[in-house]
Amino acid sequence: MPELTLVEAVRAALGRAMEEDPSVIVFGEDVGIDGGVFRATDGLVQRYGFDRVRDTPLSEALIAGMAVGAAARGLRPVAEIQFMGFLYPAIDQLVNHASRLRTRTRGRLTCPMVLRAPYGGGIHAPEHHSESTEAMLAHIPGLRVVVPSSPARAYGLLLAAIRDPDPVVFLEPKRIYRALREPVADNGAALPLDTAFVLSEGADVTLVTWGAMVTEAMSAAAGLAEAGIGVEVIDLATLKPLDADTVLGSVRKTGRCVIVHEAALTAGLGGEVAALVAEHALTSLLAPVKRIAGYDTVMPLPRLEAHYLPTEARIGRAIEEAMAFA
Amino acid sequence: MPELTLVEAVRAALGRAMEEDPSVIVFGEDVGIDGGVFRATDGLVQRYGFDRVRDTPLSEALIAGMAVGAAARGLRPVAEIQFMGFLYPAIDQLVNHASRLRTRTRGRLTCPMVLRAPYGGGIHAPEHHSESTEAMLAHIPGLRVVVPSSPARAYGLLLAAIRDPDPVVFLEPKRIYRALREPVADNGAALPLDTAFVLSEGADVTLVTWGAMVTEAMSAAAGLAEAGIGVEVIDLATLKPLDADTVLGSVRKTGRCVIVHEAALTAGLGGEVAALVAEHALTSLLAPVKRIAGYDTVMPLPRLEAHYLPTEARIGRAIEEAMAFA
Amino acid sequence: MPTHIAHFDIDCCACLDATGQAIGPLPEFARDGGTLRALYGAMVRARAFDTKAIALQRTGRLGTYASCLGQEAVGVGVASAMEASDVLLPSFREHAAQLWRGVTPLELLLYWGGDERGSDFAGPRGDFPVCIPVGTQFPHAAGVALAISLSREPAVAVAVGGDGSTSKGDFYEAMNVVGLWRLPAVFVINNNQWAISVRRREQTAARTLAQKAIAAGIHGEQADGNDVIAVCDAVSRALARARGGEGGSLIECLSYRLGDHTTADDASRYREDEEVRKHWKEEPLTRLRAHLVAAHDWTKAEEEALLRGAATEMDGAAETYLATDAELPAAMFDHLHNTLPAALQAQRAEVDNA
Amino acid sequence: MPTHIAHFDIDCCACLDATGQAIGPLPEFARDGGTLRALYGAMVRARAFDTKAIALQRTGRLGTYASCLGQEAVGVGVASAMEASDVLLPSFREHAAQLWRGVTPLELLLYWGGDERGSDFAGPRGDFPVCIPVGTQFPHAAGVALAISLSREPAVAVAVGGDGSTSKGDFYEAMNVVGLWRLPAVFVINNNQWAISVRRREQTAARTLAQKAIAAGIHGEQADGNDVIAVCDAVSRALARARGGEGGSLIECLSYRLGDHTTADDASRYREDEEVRKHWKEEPLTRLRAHLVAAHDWTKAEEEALLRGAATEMDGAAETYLATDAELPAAMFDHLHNTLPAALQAQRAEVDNA
Ligand SMILES: Cc1ncc(C[n+]2csc(CCOP(=O)(O)OP(=O)(O)O)c2C)c(N)n1
Ligand SMILES: Cc1ncc(C[n+]2csc(CCOP(=O)(O)OP(=O)(O)O)c2C)c(N)n1
Ligand SMILES: [Mg+2]
Ligand SMILES: [Mg+2]
Repeated sequence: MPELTLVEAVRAALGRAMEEDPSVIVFGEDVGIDGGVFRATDGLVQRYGFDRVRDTPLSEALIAGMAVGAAARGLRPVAEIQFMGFLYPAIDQLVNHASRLRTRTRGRLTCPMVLRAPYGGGIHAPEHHSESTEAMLAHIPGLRVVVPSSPARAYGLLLAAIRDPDPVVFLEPKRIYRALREPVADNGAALPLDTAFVLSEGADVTLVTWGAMVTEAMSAAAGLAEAGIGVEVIDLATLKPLDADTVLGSVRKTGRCVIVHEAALTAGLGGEVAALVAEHALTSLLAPVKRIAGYDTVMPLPRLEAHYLPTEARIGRAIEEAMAFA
Repeated sequence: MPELTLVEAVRAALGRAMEEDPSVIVFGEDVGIDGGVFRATDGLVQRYGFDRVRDTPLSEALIAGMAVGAAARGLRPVAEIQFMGFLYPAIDQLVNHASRLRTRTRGRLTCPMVLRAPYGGGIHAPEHHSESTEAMLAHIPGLRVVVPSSPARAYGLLLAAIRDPDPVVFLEPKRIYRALREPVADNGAALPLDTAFVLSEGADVTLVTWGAMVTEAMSAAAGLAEAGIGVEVIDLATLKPLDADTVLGSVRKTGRCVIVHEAALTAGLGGEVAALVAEHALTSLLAPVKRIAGYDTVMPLPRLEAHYLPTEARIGRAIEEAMAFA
Repeated sequence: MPTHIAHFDIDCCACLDATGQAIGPLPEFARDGGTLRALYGAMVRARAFDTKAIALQRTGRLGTYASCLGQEAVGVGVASAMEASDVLLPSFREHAAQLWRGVTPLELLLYWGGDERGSDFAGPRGDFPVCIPVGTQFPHAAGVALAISLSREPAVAVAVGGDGSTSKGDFYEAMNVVGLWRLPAVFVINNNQWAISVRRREQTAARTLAQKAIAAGIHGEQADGNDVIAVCDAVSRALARARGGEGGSLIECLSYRLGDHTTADDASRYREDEEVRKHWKEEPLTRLRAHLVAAHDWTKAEEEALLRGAATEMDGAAETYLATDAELPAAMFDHLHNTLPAALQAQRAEVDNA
Repeated sequence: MPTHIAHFDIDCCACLDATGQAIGPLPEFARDGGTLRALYGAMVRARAFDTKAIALQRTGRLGTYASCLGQEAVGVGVASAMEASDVLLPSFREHAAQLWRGVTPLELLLYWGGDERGSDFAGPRGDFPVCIPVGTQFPHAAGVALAISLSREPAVAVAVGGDGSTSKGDFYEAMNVVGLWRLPAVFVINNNQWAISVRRREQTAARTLAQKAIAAGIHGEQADGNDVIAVCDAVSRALARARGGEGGSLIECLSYRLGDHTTADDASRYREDEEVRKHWKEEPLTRLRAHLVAAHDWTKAEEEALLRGAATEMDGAAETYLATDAELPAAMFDHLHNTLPAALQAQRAEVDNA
């Protein structure tokens, strides 16, 4: 089985989807000959041609709106927004059209599209290139928001997103695009959407996170294991609709919940997770819920970036606090 | 003291601001001769002329971006988006520019702009005219999000927003634009931003809400008072930055917290409030936190609208549940 | 020093003058009395629908409604030029086009009455529903045209917007890709001179809206929007070019909004009745009727039968509409996704049991 | 039948050919050797900055950087046509313009090195910082121009974008309002033929980018972007029109991106070296130097002194940049609002104490 990086797994899933379904097309800025600025679409235009793999003009609102139109007409567009920081002009089409075309026509027209975008910080990128605003998208009814955190999950979840009959925003944590390799069988097997993944079992604390923060969370958990603290790490993976049962089941077991995301704290998706716990698992709590997140300020340029993003150390401290609470 | 409706109070505040500060200008679609589709700007162009009160072309991204440029150059633009459902093309300018111009230039350029928009459902409006996505905006660092819930607060908060040296999104609950009148002194007195308002004191339950839902909340509270249940109704008013101290202080007193908003539940701002309680007032809780919100589906067209929005009955039931919990 | 490198022209298509006189030789299709009777009938039918819808709204039995009064020639001209297999992406004012395409008066009333089922057209299954966010239908049309071109079908995507929609970035971005990829799409602008209270001349300094096509390198042309023959002719030629692989077009139809913007609007706040009266002299029905009478012996009897038939149809549609119960509340969940995610089943149940 | 109703022309401004020969009579300002020496010196200085920045990035001491190699004539031509009181709203590639305007090499290095203080220009306090989200600077320019026009100042807002930025809705929406309100704004397009890997001809079917001005009813003109005299001339005339109340303009400068898109890009993936070699023959510095030598006896000594001076300046700037400590982490909160809201003080303290 080949060992792939996350971005290679994305590329493999795109190739597989285009291979098995001629209605799958890919478009976006620089996705053709250049293969995407992160090479996620590398080689696709050579294999599937300029009809199915298209460089678009520099127009994000168009990219999203054109995907809606193409999807309604029977294609399965997988459109790319080059960086999440440039996704905002596409939000209008996501809220007002992609997410409601099926509802407003009572099923007559549907929107099986995927909008992919690299997101998140930590790679010393230029201004506006470290965005992490998944919570804005997770608020939109009718939209699925999926975030992989490993090569295998990237492969399986992207295939599931492309095959899903409804619109999905697929956010790729670019910080770990090449950080790790793992065996990924390019066998067309999808992973379930709407399902969180329990990455490590533990009896003491439930640690809920997603995307690049999964890496920090796992190392924090490993560190604490030595100290005898059992951390159950949950990768939400599908942020919307959110798999509350898995989270609540774990918290009912551990009695402690720490949530980690790199997006700004206020109105981030961590609030939703904490709210679900406060509504449905309150009586199991042995300690206050704790969110470790980016601060409520503008993501700094590279020189201060490291001071903004949650670290293994911050996560560890939060867990120790939760353990110490009495 | 004149008795004003909420929309009349908005108009009065706009007039006062233009009167006292020549750098205040108003622009948007139909804000001139027509006075705005809800008449919020009625009479301004006659008083202050076409230079300071401008009908723009039908371009929301431009309206927001032009406000950024004008504000950076020393004006205090108060721009109108005709309905929140058409605000999405403006989000790019809010996230990438308005909210960070001061930070990215380390204070050299600033952005004292206000973006006004009527929002919310309940008036049997056409499709896309009942939006309530304030949580998306409240997630943006550097942006203030303010929602008035009465004529007097609309007057005082809008004046404060216009005088604030930083960008503010001011969302007006159109459902109560004309629902109630109250005495409003047009004396130029602003109300504090970043401060929640305790509208009724109560010892048993803290009811946190904002906008049009304040009306439902107050009647629910009144109803329960007869049953001997003391409900403390808090109008958040400024959604970002959020006045956690007032909310937490109340919950520590009452031990119960119900949150009400008409926006969809998931990733709505109610999650943030619940999270703050779960993080900082957990040990005071006598019952699980409860959110009453719009459902996680597309806001229906008028025929089913009433079944989507939170009602006094739903709020009342939630409070009774909280009281019954043991 | 500047030297001249490029030059562009804009034409305007007109066939009948305001009195119904042919300005020059009419296009082939417009010499056939039967065809013209069908076009006239469709405009009368659209106006009858409009009258009924406004009456229902005034009596509190319909939601806010956008009248197409005076713009029937745009809708009918566009739709009559299209094939059934083409795709219409209308704004919120093209009832005339939707009716010609086979959307029923009942479906339109349900939609404007606040019932989503009104957009589940039994007829033109591929047509888009009404588009409320101005200009957002143009990128959809580009996407539909892209799908069409990949499938090598002979169809064309036809999007209709207003003069105001030409100020939206979506309009330009979509027109640009239509030109770039030579997509089979036609963008029609119903320039009714107003965007709520904003006049056409307060929308852009461009002398014509048709010239905006030059920015995308596609064909731009104006047509007299009060002349259904001119609209049908200009759009037919645009469709033929698109089908022939010659790429897209922008057709600006000069019309006039004789009514308020919507039933929620009061145009007397911002425009003179005098201006409206003037434009009543140019409205499309009178003009084509005069031509039919003069050139195709249209009779009083035919006219009366037509009016009566249209009125009867609309009365019937209104009755059925008023007799149609709302969906069950839980229906708000039933088409959110292909299958309702587990996470939402509790919410659906709550609504169901309320 | 269609009748002709409007027609539009586009001109292109060129003064020197690739060998430095005057194509025709030069504009007044370009006959003065001192002026031309200043323009040449500014282009050399910009290239020296570019060379230094790339060297720093290659050795891991600067962040991702967008080179302006080969496009110095656009930046210098635009900036030299402007008054100090005008406002520049640059994209991320107009270092040459920023340097002429008084932004220091140190400030530019700090910005591209990931330090916000680099955008707190000591010099042109009213100029906008680099704009990364493509095209979003055009609405800002409209807003600045609106403020200028209300204050009756003689200033003009000058926004610069790339060929790719002409596909963004923002560009059209802003250009439209500039035309509509006759705002004192000039939009300059540095058409360097590439948007990362996307060729100019894959961006739009419009024959020229200048013709997009027709959509907004403003003046559109092309200029040879490898000819600093032509750029300065075209922009000067545009600025004069804007100051004279004649409204805005769109100036398309035909240049070529001789380098990679940024230091993170590898252009060899998508373009032939042969194409680049061809364009080296047209680059702006050689051309103006040849003209200076032929027409204004530019000497070898002058050339060497100029190069030495520029290199020394950039070495000094780099040293100071490398010696500049990062801000304290808590600085990330200090300019979020005029005064930090109470709700954020705990977060600031946490960062401060970390
Ligand atoms: C993006 C957007 N902004 C604002 C509105 C509110 N609105 C509805 S119709 C309209 C005017 C549209 O004018 P035009 O495009 O000329 O179409 P017409 O109404 O004249 O048919 C406006 C501003 C909207 N529906 N969509
Ligand atoms: C809105 C937006 N989309 C995508 C990007 C990523 N990106 C950065 S530069 C660039 C190409 C810009 O091309 P052009 O406008 O010609 O400017 P140039 O880089 O050639 O100077 C792209 C796609 C961006 N910065 N902003
Ligand atoms: Mg109109
Ligand atoms: Mg370029």
